[in-house]
Amino acid sequence: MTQLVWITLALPLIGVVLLSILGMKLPAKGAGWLASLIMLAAFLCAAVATIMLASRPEGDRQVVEVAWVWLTAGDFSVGLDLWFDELTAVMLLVITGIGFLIHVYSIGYMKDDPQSRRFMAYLNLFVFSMLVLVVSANLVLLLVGWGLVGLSSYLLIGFWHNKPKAIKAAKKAFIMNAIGDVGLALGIFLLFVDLGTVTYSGIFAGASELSETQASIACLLLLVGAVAKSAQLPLHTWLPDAMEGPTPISALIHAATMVTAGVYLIARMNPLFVHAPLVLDLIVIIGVVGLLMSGLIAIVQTDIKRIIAFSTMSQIAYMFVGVGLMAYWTGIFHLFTHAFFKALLFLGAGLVIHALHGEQDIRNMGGLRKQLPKVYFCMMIGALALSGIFPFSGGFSKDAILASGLHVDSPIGWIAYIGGLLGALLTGIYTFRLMFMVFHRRPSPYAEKVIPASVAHHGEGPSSMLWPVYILAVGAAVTGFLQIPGVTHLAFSWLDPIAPDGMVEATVGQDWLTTLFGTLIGLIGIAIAYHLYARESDAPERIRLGRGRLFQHALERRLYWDDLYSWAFERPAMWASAFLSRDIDRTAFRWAPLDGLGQLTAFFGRSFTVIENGIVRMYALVLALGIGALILFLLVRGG
Amino acid sequence: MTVGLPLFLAISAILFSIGLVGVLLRRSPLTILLSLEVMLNSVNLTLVAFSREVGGSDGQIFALIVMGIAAAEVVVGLGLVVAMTRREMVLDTDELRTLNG
Amino acid sequence: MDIVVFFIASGLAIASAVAVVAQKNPFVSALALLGNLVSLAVLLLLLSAQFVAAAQIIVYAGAIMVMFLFVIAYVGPRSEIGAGERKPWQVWLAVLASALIAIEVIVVVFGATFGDWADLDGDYGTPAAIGKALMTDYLLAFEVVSVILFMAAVAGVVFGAGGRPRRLSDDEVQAKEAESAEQRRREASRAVLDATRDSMGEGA
Amino acid sequence: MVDGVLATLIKSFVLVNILMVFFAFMTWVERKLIGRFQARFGPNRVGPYGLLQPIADLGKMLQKENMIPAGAKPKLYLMAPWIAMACALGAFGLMPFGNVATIPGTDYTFHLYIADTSVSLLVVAAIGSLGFYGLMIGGWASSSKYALLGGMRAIAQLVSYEVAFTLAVIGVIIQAGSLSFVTISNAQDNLWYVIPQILGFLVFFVAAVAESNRPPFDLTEADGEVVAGYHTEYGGMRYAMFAAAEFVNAITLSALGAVLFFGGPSGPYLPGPIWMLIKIGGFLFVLIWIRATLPRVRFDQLMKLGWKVLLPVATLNLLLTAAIVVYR
Repeated sequence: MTQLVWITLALPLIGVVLLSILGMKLPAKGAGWLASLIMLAAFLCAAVATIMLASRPEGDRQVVEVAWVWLTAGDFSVGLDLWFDELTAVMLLVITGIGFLIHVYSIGYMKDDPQSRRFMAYLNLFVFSMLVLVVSANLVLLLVGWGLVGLSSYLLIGFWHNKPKAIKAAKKAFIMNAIGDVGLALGIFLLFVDLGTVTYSGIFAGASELSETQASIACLLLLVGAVAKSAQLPLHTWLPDAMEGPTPISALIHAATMVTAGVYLIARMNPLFVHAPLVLDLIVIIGVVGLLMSGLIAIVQTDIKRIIAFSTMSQIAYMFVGVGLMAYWTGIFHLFTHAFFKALLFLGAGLVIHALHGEQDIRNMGGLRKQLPKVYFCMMIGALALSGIFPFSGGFSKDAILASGLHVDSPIGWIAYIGGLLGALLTGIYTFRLMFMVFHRRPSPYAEKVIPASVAHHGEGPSSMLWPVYILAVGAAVTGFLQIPGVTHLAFSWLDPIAPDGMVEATVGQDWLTTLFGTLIGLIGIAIAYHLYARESDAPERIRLGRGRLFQHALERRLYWDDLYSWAFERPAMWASAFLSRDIDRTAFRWAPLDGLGQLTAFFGRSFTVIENGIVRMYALVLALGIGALILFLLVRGG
Repeated sequence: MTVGLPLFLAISAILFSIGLVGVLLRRSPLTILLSLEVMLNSVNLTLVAFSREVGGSDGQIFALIVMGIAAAEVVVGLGLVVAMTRREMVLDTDELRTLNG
Repeated sequence: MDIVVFFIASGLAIASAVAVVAQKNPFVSALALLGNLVSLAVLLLLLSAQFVAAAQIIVYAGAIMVMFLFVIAYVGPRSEIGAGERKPWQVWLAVLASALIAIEVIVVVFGATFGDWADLDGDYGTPAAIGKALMTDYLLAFEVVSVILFMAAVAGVVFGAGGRPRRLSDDEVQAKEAESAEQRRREASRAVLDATRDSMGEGA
Repeated sequence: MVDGVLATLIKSFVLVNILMVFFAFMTWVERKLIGRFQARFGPNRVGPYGLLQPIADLGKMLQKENMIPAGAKPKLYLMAPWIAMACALGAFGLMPFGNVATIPGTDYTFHLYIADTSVSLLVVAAIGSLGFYGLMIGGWASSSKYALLGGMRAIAQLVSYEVAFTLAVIGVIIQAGSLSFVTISNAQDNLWYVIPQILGFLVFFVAAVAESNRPPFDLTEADGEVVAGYHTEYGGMRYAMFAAAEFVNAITLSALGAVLFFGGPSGPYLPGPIWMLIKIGGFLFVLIWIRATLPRVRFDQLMKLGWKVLLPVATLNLLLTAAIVVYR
């Protein structure tokens, strides 16, 4: 079983090496298929490993294996350790499964890009990094994976490196992630100082000995890492900009896998977080604020991918709420379903963009329902799942989170519940604003001009792009059935063992009640969106220019977060460097005595050229004379 | 065996010095390389002589390794000479005194 | 017997070494070095190092010197540069340094006391003994030498290949041929034109 | 020095004379055979079946004027044929023709080889590689373009094929576990090495043809390109010495092939030397046959064959042999 996990881990790495070595020797399509097949093999390995894990008796599903110890210093030792349990299995399946579909999609998407081989190699590298992150059994190896996904994310956002905006976005993502990495690293240091170990098993065993303060600080630091990687408040600003990268990347990294690493981290470290209740409450609050804020911002965005990006933020905020309420399974469950429907939406958006020759502004779309019926159908499933409409998958997982809030029955629980329901309203509005503006409405002049020719040319898209979308649509529709309250119980019972201290699970009644509310509110949101955006209404424009002007402006500026960071960090740094270069460098170091230093150096340089004249024979002569003199000296002295 | 170790060492030293003179005085890279070979060979003789005195094969191994390295050195040196010829440069080490890189 | 062989061989070795250094023509220098190598091989045989002696001949004479001669023949008369034109103080210093080293070493070796020649095993100096040592105790050195040789070979190829005129691609060859064909055609037509003009001129 | 100085001297003298007669006779055989291959008669005027042709040739060679071309380096020019000749003869001295023989009528026994050292094969390789200096020096000292080109070709060819040649032979050494010819040939009493070492033998044979500058690898003296190669400027007996050296080299390589791959002097019924001669003769016949059959290769083809075919095959053979010997 563990062999299979090792193989799963190794396959993408082999892919990276192969693609890098073979490079241009491979045909572009061949490279794509090679990478995809590797991913398929990895997925199969992961699936078989999961089945084998499932066939073990419950309670014996946690496998730790040390391949070798690669770093030892005193009593600190880090090994290439593997941790395979129910949570890892879920992550492996999501990463390799969704990863495989997106690899296939990329073959079609990157068909015309001369550098598609490099893209495929990066994709494989990303998958490898993510796998390292989830299979590691100690925090250091996790940090390795953590950093590697940051790197591959950087490479992939900046894949079109002749686009200045993409480069900027890549740098932004990298810096934000680096802040998180620092937090995570500090947390690891602190845990090592407190507990003397970095392995999960050691930390879990020692967690109960920590004082609440110690645990809280450690968890807070880990939370910094999680927040940065998962694009939560206040380190969220990189995610919308990351949409400058190719769309498959948005789907794989910035929706399905990497950004959920924070949720994974918290769920994984739950035996530690249990001892820091304040941090857990903080997580819930971050989640609630984040989901409302990003939901609001999403309503005013006009770039199709950015809308989905803000929606991703808000959905991950839901997951944070779930894990913050100690209902870890709901967070992971939502992670699982979200991977399907969000990847679906992104890939669908990619198809739309593809059909419109790169146009991403939804105001330039409209009426695509008739020309792209398959894409419309699939995206509609995704949108319904995202809005949490029963019986699509998102409904079950999101309502499970909210029901947990109801079940906890504390102020925090109520905040989560009410905030989550409000978020559902926003979700319905922004999701269907997108759907209506893209697919319903009267077509914009641009769409009218471009679409017919485009559809006539290659239909709705190449089959390598369509099939992943179909499969994801099926997944988005049915994965919720894993946990139908009172009927099936798979998500909870599978994930229950990962939390030794127990998890929150709502009762069946609470669940159904929440589902009823959630669906109703989602439908209300859809109705509002229909009223405002499906018909040719001037209501949005009135709001934009009328009473909501200031609020609208604030939302369009994304609540001024970017401006805040610019004022707080960027401007002072620019000012300081300008001061240093203009006032210090140019004046202070140009003073005469300092210039004399340069002259002095030049003088010494010139005077040594007499000996260092480049004639090798002279060097050899001096060498020989030196040897002769040395031996003579030894002879005379030693006798 | 009536010839003593010192004789071998003395011959080796003389050969070494002759080679050294060649390296120091000649300007053609080819002749310098040839003189270097003389020096290397004299060292080989020393190594083998000491090996004989001790009765182990270590010195002979060293000599063999020196030969291998000498072959490598000659390959690079001759490659340089060929490259210089191709670029119509003068085959004179005294002219090769400016770095350009 | 041994002492006679020793003095003949060492005398030849020194004479040929002097020839290596003093000969103006590198080809002759190389041949002198060959003589030097063979004399040294004899000395090595005197030291019962059969394998090293054989390797000396095969490696040096069979490969290295052959390369030397090849390159010297390739370079041609240009290789004879650099025999004269040196300042006297350089000569004096060089000879002084070399003589100093030689005399010092001789003084040392004759002043020192060495043990007698060791009693030899039956397989001293045979390929078997050398091979065993090379493959056990000195395996790393052996591998390192092979890697260095490989790198040197690559370096030799890189150096040797530099400066060669670029080989034309097929397209360029075709273009060139087409161009010259065009030129020929033009010249031919001009010649015809000239001829006609001349004949017309004559006619007029 | 197996049998004492005197016996060695006598044996050397006999061997050299046999070789030279063999050479003279073989020129006749070669011309005759080539003639037959080409549907001609070959030499048939001097003596019965033209048998005395070599002697007539010798007389002609002796009468030629010995001259040194203008611009040549006289000492080296004169030295070159001797180097070639001496090395060719020297290499042959280590070939075994059998183990021990008794002079009929007496009980004086002697070995049927001049010397047997533990590194015979290395010595042959060493002397063989020295032989090429004769060619190179001859080519260079003549001060003639064609001679120089021939000499340089000889060197390039030598360097290319020496590697494959040595690697091919190492297979045999590994299997026999010795570098001594006597040991090697005795080790083949049951099975000739040509069967287990078939790859090695093929490489050896091709490389040997190339090393002896025989057609189709006689680029050093390809008359269409470099007139007569390194001996363009030689005439008379000096030319004859070059020719003899070349032929003796071919004989030496044949003998080497016979010893390494065909059991050397061993064989049923007949005495060792006869078997050895038969095997050498067989090799020489194949060489002549090849000369009559195959066209000369181009120089780049020669290099390609040496480096890209023979060397990998020889290495493969070496690895296989080593693996089998170790794991058997």
